[in-house]
Amino acid sequence: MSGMDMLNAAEQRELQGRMERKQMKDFMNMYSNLVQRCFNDCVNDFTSKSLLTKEEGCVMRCVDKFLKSSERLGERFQEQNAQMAQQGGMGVGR
Amino acid sequence: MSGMDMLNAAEQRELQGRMERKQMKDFMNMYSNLVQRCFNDCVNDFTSKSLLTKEEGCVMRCVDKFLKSSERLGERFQEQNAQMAQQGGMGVGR
Amino acid sequence: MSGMDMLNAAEQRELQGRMERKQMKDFMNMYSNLVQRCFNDCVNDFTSKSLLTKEEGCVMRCVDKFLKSSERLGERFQEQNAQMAQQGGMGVGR
Amino acid sequence: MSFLFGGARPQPSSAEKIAAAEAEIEMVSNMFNQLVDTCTRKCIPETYREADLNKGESVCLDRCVAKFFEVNVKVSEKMQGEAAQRQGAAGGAGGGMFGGS
Amino acid sequence: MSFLFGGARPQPSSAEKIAAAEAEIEMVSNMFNQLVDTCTRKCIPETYREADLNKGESVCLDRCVAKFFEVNVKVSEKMQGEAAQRQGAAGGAGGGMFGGS
Amino acid sequence: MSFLFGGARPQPSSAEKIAAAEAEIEMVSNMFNQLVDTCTRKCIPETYREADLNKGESVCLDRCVAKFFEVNVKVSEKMQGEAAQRQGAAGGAGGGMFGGS
Repeated sequence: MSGMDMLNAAEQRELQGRMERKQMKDFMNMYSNLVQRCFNDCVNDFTSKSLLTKEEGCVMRCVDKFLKSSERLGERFQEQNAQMAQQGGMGVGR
Repeated sequence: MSGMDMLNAAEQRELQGRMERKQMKDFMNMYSNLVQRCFNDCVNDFTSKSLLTKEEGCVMRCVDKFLKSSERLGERFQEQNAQMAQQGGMGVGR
Repeated sequence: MSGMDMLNAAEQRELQGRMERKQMKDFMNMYSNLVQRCFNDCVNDFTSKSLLTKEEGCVMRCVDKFLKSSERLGERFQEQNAQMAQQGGMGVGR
Repeated sequence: MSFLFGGARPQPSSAEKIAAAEAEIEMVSNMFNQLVDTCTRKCIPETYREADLNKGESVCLDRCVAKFFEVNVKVSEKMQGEAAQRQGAAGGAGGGMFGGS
Repeated sequence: MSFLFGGARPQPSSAEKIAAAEAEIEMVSNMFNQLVDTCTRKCIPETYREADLNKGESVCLDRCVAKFFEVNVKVSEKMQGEAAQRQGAAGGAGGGMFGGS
Repeated sequence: MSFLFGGARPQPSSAEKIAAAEAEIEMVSNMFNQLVDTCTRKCIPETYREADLNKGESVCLDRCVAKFFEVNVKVSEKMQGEAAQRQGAAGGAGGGMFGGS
């Protein structure tokens, strides 16, 4: 069903390498989206050049909440995906 | 005028291949922007886990409208571009 | 401290080439973000197909202001980065 | 991402097969990134009073994933339907920027 | 995209020529994607009462394209003018992140 | 970007070293681009009455950079702390999409 099933060992190794570079890039993107989102939502006072206590608290809770959300969404995403694969072979990936 | 005119046959073939991969990527980007836009604008009720009838209708009209818009914008884009190429050789691409 | 210090001459040349392509890409991205931002903020009248005088003025000031902002931000970014490198070797890049 | 665009055609070269598999993975990964972006904006208020997900936020995220998948299926079915129609009509007016094979 | 940044300089290697042509195409394609994004946001209300473009929306899209091109020309002229000035001044204060080569 | 994710591990092949250096530069460049995007939105009003930065805008940009760095340091410390905890716990429940490697 999926393109990946047709790869031989050498091709899978090459793909593996690319995926590792991609994972690193994805992590960096996730990190910088996280920073941008939490900075945007929490930091709004530019009368000082240091973070206010309440801004820092907001950023830390924002990061926590965002990581927990991503984890939960990841679990649900995989479940939905597995479910679709069962119902009529329309799954994503393998 | 354009860089592309100076490519020999082998170079054009290589470019062609890259462009095909790019087209595939562009299509996927277009598709996921479309989904994100229409989901965002049409789905706002999270008291149920299935799409409401009115949400589904909204998504379908949104997709239609977005595809028609893209098509119209594509035609105008090419016209403008051709027009600029005539007026003083400042066209895009070939 | 940084990964770049461990590259030999050939590796640095290869990296250099990639960085030049990246710079070109970055410049293009900067340019198109600039256009999009200024178009978005300044052009809101679609009863005519030519720019109004006030729209054109707004776009020009927007571009100026955006370039000056980027320049100032670039200077501060490098200062902060150098400062972090001094305090405990946590700088970015070299 | 075979559920989106139907079955694959025969693919000859090794580079093409890797590129196709890579594109498939990238598609899934993009879809997940957009899901995270969209569903957190829909379900998580921007005040961040607490570090944990509360019950309402958790349930909202779960439903958002289900609806996001449903929208993806509907949209891809619609686009496959239209692509089939266009191929049937063979040479209509359309195309624009996205008409190409 | 020669209308944006003036004529090309002599380009030696084959890889460089392909990269330049690729960059040119990518620039056009990015510009089109931004045009779609911007003009649909300006011209298409987010309610989607009908699947077709109505007269007002269609005209708005057409004018939006014309204005988007006009802005691109103005901005690129401005930036070329400033680049020329900078080269003339040879070693002023500026630079920042975007001053390079 | 060593201040973000701690020291590097030994890296064997040449291609890997170049890729790592490239990733580091890309990280810095992404961070700068986001800084520009975020801080101009926070500090520059969308009316553009004047082409120059006024005093208030300039000071706002400077402070925005300082705060953006401070947030980056705090967030990266937090994430390193959590990564260390997870490695200590060795095989907890978590993971999701970002638990890998």
